[in-house]
Amino acid sequence: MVKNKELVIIEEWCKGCGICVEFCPVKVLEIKNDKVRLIDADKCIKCGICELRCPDFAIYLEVKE
Amino acid sequence: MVKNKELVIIEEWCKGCGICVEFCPVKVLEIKNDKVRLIDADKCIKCGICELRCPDFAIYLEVKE
Amino acid sequence: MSTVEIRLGGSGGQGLILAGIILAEAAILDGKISVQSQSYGPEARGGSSKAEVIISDGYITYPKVLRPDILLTLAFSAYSCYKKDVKENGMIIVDESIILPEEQSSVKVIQFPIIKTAQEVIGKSFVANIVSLGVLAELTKLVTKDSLEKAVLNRVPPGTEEINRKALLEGYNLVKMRGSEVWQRQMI
Amino acid sequence: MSTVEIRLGGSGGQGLILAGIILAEAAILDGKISVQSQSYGPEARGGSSKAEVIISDGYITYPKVLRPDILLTLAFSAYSCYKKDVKENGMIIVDESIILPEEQSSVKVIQFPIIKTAQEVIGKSFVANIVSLGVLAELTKLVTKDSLEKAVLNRVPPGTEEINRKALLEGYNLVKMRGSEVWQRQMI
Amino acid sequence: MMATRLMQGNEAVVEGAIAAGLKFYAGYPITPSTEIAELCAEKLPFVGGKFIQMEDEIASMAAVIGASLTGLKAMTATSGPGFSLKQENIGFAAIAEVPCVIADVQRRGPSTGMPTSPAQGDVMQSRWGTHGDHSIIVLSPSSVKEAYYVTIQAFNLSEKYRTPVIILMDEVIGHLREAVNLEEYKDIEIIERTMPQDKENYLPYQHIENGVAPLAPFGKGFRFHVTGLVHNEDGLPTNDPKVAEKLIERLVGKIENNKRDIVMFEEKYTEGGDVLIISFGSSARACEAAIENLKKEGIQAGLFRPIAIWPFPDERLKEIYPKFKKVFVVEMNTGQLYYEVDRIVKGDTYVGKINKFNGEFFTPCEIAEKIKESFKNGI
Amino acid sequence: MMATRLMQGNEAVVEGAIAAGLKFYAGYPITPSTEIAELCAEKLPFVGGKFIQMEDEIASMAAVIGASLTGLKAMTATSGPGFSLKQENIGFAAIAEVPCVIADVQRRGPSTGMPTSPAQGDVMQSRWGTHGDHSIIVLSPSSVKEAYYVTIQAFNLSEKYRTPVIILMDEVIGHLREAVNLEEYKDIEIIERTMPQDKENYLPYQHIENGVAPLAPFGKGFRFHVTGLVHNEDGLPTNDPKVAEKLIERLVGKIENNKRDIVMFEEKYTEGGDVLIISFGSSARACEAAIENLKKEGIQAGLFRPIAIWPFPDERLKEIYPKFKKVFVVEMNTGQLYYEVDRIVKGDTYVGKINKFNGEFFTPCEIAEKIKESFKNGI
Amino acid sequence: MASELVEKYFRKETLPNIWCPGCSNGTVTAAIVRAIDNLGLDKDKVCIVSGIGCSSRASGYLDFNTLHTTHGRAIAFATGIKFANPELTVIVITGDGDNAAIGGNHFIHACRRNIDLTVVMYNNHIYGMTGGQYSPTTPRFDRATTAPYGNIDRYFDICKLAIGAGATYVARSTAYHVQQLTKLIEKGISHKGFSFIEALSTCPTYYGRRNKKGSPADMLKWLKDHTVDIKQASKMTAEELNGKFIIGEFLNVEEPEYVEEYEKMIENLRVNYK
Amino acid sequence: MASELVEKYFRKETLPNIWCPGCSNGTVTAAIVRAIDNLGLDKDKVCIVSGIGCSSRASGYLDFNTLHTTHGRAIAFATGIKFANPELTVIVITGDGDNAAIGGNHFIHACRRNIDLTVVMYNNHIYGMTGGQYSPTTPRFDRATTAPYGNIDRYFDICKLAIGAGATYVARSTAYHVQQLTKLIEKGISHKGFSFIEALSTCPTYYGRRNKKGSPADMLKWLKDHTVDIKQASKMTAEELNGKFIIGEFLNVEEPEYVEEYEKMIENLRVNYK
Ligand SMILES: Cc1ncc(C[n+]2csc(CCOP(=O)(O)OP(=O)(O)O)c2C)c(N)n1
Ligand SMILES: Cc1ncc(C[n+]2csc(CCOP(=O)(O)OP(=O)(O)O)c2C)c(N)n1
Ligand code: SF4
Ligand code: SF4
Ligand code: SF4
Ligand code: SF4
Ligand code: SF4
Ligand code: SF4
Ligand SMILES: [Mg+2]
Ligand SMILES: [Mg+2]
Repeated sequence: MVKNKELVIIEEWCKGCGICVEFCPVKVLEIKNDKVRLIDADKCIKCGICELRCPDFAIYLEVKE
Repeated sequence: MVKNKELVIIEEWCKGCGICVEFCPVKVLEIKNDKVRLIDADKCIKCGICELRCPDFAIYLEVKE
Repeated sequence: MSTVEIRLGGSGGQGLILAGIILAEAAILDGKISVQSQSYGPEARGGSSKAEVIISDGYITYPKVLRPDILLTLAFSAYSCYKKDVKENGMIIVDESIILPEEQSSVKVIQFPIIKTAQEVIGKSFVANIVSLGVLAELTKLVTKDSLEKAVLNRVPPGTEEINRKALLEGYNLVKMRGSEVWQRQMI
Repeated sequence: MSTVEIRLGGSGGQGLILAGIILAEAAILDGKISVQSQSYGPEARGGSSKAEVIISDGYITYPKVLRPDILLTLAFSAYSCYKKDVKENGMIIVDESIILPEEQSSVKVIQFPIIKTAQEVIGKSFVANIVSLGVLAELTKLVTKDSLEKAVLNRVPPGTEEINRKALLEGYNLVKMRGSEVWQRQMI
Repeated sequence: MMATRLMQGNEAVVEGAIAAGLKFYAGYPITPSTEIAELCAEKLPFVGGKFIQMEDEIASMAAVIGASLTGLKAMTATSGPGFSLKQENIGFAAIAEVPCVIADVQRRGPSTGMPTSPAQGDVMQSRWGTHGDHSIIVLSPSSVKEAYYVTIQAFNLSEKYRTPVIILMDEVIGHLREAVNLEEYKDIEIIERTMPQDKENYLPYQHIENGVAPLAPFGKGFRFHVTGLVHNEDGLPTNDPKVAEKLIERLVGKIENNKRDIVMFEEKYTEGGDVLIISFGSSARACEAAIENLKKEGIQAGLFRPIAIWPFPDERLKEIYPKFKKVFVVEMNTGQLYYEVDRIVKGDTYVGKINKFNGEFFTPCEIAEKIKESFKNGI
Repeated sequence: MMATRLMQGNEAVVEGAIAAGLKFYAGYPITPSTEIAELCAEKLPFVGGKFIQMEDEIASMAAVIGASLTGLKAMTATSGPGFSLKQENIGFAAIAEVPCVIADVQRRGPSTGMPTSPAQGDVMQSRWGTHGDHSIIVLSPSSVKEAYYVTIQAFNLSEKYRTPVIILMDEVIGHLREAVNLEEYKDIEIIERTMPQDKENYLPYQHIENGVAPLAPFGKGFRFHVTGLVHNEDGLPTNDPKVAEKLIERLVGKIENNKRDIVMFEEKYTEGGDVLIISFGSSARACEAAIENLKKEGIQAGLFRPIAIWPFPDERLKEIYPKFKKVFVVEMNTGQLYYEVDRIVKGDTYVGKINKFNGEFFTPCEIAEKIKESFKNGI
Repeated sequence: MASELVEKYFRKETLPNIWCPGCSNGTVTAAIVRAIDNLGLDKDKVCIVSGIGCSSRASGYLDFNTLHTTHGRAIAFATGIKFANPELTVIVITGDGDNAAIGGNHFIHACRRNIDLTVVMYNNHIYGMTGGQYSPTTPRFDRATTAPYGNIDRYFDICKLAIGAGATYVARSTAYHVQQLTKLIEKGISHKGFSFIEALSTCPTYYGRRNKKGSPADMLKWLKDHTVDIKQASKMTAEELNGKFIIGEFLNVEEPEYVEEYEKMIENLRVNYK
Repeated sequence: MASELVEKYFRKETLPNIWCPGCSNGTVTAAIVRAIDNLGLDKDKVCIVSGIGCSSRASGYLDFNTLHTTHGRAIAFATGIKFANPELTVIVITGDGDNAAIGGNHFIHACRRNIDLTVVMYNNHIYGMTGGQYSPTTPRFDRATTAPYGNIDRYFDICKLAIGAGATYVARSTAYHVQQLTKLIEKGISHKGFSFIEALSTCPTYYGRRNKKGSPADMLKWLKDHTVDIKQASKMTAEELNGKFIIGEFLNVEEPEYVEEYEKMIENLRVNYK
């Protein structure tokens, strides 16, 4: 189930607050130019914490088609 | 001490509410023409309850000169 | 056009405001024009109170009573306060319990035992206002008895209809018993 | 009478409003007349912000900047938003980090590594605003260095005086290092 | 129930409101308006309506707006001190374009003043009491039956123009009892706000020149936003100056440009004469009596009585006043509507004022006297 | 500290207030007035003054009145929504004759409107916002230094006339920074309320024609009563119509009849010309620039700038306007002071209005253009 | 009330007052006066602030520095007075409508702020002044002119509210228990910080008449019969307490007082910033 | 937040919102949306009413019947809505300034009236919208623009106030404890009567910056470290609890609900008066 999910970032909505970066358990996120960026997609464990904590709905897991 | 006190009624201030009449332990007060009246000065035990209860400061005990 | 201005004055709680309303309503039932107003303010809290009624057969421009044709009072305070306003050749109806000072005046003063009638004949002092209306109606014919009765029954608390109807009749009677003194004013 | 209008544009938090205040205060210390204003509103919450200063040797009637002689911007958004307002033959000072689109214009555009200087030379990115003032002053001679330094020390938080003084000097240096390009405007 | 009923002015407001479809009343007691609340408490349950006494006047005004947004015709009533407190939310109703009716039964102010005494001191406040640019409709009845009629019209105008409407009464009319013949009004048109049709493309603040967009009630599938911020046609906030300009223009324009539909007035003897009296509310009745009085003395007086005092019927006044030698504004205040009349009357016509502000009602005599005096003094 | 300081308009209000003797500030934050509160919080402790943030604007106004009654010079500041809420207690201060100063830094309304955008939409509200008859002093500065000056005068007038005084600013001036030379004002007279002498026969509301009685502070042995009810000279409530009349007359008269002492205005080029521009606050500065602009086009324009907008300097305006072909009132609202000017200007002089109400500040150009246009259109 | 007290503390020219026959406003006002007298306060340093309502008219009758404000705002005015001149003893007289309806916000904030005011709320369970509308303390199902079919609002226990809002002195007594009431007001005035004393009172004219509560004396007796002292109450079951008002002192704790804290802050600044 | 939820419940054209980077207003708003979704409410029958403040801007972003009122008055507007149309689920979004400062009176009266509203108060301990002045919930000695030397006001515990005012459902959670917060809001909405949920939140821009609270993430962690669940709290000493916020459900009782009581009254009248 985790497998068929994909991390999506809506760059336009991201404000670069760094909350997801800080709370990501495997630290695969970073802020670059005031926006969040996924450093290493493979390491992401699709835990959904970033989605839960992002105040701006700018990052979430989506079921892959 | 009780002896040298006198019951005073300020007729102008009395509104005839009947509170003192009702609470007087010896029932020596009555309402006449919408004003309170002392029926029998001798029976008054100078307890001061009428003074305590009168909302209009219209009845009180005064030390006799 | 004929217009009569009436003021009812008493102390708060005597029900004269209700009497004023009933009188105005009776006039309206008679097809006349009528306005009613009353005093508000600290007066209404314990002190004296007044109700005013104007009855006319045409449109009433100015709605307040400045110089009443008729003053009816149940309390001395109201009598002494308002008597000076009464029009020349007007009339003052006063409860018998009030001791009137000796005065000269063009105004006719009539006394009736209104409060006593309420207390002793009807047995309820609170109907003195309705007795007053009976007196007023019989004396002045300003409103028809039919309409007055209707208006009374319209406005008194449910359950008190009978005793109020009786109060009205006693009011009429007080005047009838003194037939000679009837004051009339023709509505032209 | 000579009047110069300056707009400082950046994103919220870059301290350009403080820079505007300092610039205006320096002008006043020089005995000139100056007014300063800024944008309020949702812009100030995260988005772009602007500060405006007018420096004149006479009374300033209209207190807002409509067409700046000089625009200084540290953010692309501010650059693209405000550049069209700049007067013909005016000047735009832009941070080097901003990649400018190729455009034709009568307005002179100069870039300096302001943010980088703050970050790398001074070691504190928050002094970019003061570096900017150094650049502006050296380039335009609108205010004397004496007054500017005084104004800076007046307004920065206690404890940061030294590093701000240094930032100012680094600003001057950025211009001096490019002596040939100096733009001047005589105050008559 | 008989067709002709003796009613108090305040009662007529309640009866008129119910006839107009009142279904929600929120208020806070204050003399001399309290009977309006009391009668609503008594009567609304029987016509499927609701009454609530809130914790203060601010809350009352808020609850009225909330209820109106769910689709109910809603009103509140108050007097000076409460009217001052309601102002902020009246402004909200104005910009958010929420129909509602506010009765202000005036008493002598400022502040607590003389709580049971008549006055007409809130004339300017009713127009300008809330902050910021707006326009408003204010109706002021002179009799109990007019209070009934005007209340119905207040609801009608409020629904039609999606705007707060104020019934500006005074203590004299509020407490006066007169006959109202309900038969007379039984065919009066009752206006309901227009309902939108299209849920998908609904624009609650659609820009309609001098007009208003339909207003959907909450809960019927339209899901729109209402705010006191400057907003777009969809109701969402914006800082766009163009939108702001259009919005404010529309708010003011929908009333000012529809004056002809809104104004109400009465005239008597306005063919011309010596003096034109302008008065409203209870004062106008003292003026009517004064006119009869003056006639006896050979002074020809006319009466112009705005019933809608805001927007003021300026066009009609401009037609009438040139036929008179002078103009007097008669009001129970220190001179308020006077300012508007003085503004409209141009040229050489003298505009005088006759005021009473001692907590008593005008007598016809004192009005007539002042006018006679002015002739004696050659003004 | 140097004599010439760069200050924000809001800051100048605080500095002026402290110079005038401010010792008590109670407020509730609201944009664009908040800096006034913030600076009072910062500075008052150092001048023996006190700052309190209350739970809302109603409480703030109340606390200010309470503090003033103990003898402290007191003020509050707010913007539209808060100004609406303060109205009831402003009326209390008016009838109870309690000196106090209220700054209203105007933003675009009505309601929440555009909280950070400039406007001048509270002109009429500042005069008529509270219920009942009253009069009031309203000062509107055009520059930061004038904000400083006007604030001192606000306190002076407030103490002198025992009345609330309103400083009607706008966002442009409130947030503008300009130099203020404190030296210039160091000799300005600071007025203190007069203290009564005789404790036994003190009449806090003694009837003084066009004047005011001395006001004793609470706690100094005078023990008098203060009420919002109509009251006697001793402060105790009464329903006596004669007393009421005298009281209201005095409240209104002490301001209206002392106009000459109160009015403040500035004029430029008022010897005569093509057009007289009447404007105030920040708008007047755009007008000044527009006048230079018009001069280039051969149009001679003058400026009449009331600084005290209420009471309006009507006498002076009456002297000036006949020297011009027409008059324009320029304001950031839909036309408010316009009504007063239109009333004062009689005869054939055309009174036009130029308004901006989109949340942006006037540009000199658009004012000049509208005036030029009017000449083209032959108005 | 003893004539010396009337002489000393009342503006005699204002008497008789406007209250109805048998209204207990006079009794509660007398309790305040006795408390002030017992404490021996300097009349010139006492300030009485009231709102609007029958009860609030009391300020006009009393010979102190007196301020009769706007409806519901007395506490806010009083806050200005106390903060501006801490040497004054500031007592607020208010009603159940004035304090618990329109004035609720100022009340809870004064509780929280713990500013040294003493608030005496005359709770007659009705809006007296405006002629008998229901108030937040009109008992459920009782009648009022705006509750012609019985009041459906829940009763507002203002002592509980005061405690919830952080008040530091809270007590209740009645117009029947005059001596206790006097004592509690005395303690409230002496308490450093915000004190709230609720005085259950009677409005024979509106509340009494409409709810058939009998004569003024009957209403006082009702108060006697429907109150339980807090000490006894602790020994009673909930059932026994049903329909009774508990009277006595509910809370009396020390917490930082606002004006003092402000003065401390200023002192601190003087030391640290000068 | 899952994109379907955003899609379904937000007005996407209004995003991104105006809130600062890292402000927890978005998180608390998401909790409300999740609660509504979990309850399966009909969007058309949900009404969101807010006051004025950063937090109160939430109403504009949400795709329900939404009303953005005046400062402090949301509950009073909401009362009108709920009373007028009881079939709507009415949720009030408010801030610590909006609800606890200027709006306090409407709040306590809604508690007492027990009208079926659900109030979610975003408590960021500051006035965010106006730039960082102290609010009734700014902790003592913390700094704000109007408390440059530290705030001397006592902290206002709004849950305690709600209980004192008679609310029937009272709970507290935080922007850190998103799942718990969601659950409590769900329960509040389901509760018949007035429900109050306090959501401790963060304002990195004003409160955080001035009080050196670190990054937005640091502030969330602070919430985690300074809260104790009510179940644990009962086992802890006062000392251990010092400086901690208790979270969880404080009160959940059944009492007569206002709108229902009114309807009962009408039903009664129908039977007895017709
Ligand atoms: C702003 C405002 N609203 C309403 C009123 C009218 N009003 C005067 S007193 C009062 C209620 C009084 O009730 P309470 O405080 O219980 O005092 P009581 O008369 O019962 O002693 C009201 C509603 C007012 N004066 N001002
Ligand atoms: C009557 C009124 N007073 C003041 C304001 C200014 N104002 C807007 S929001 C706000 C406080 C907001 O604080 P809070 O409710 O805590 O919301 P936050 O911004 O912190 O989310 C204030 C004082 C206003 N809009 N209206
Ligand atoms: S889903 Fe989990 S692991 Fe992946 S980026 Fe988000 S927080 Fe990190
Ligand atoms: S939490 Fe959201 S807004 Fe913040 S950095 Fe991550 S994606 Fe961007
Ligand atoms: S003093 Fe006592 S005994 Fe005498 S009249 Fe008064 S109550 Fe009765
Ligand atoms: S209690 Fe007082 S007012 Fe009442 S009857 Fe007795 S003396 Fe008169
Ligand atoms: S109305 Fe009630 S509270 Fe007011 S004075 Fe009369 S009895 Fe007392
Ligand atoms: S100011 Fe504070 S509360 Fe407002 S959006 Fe920014 S971080 Fe959030
Ligand atoms: Mg009461
Ligand atoms: Mg907040």
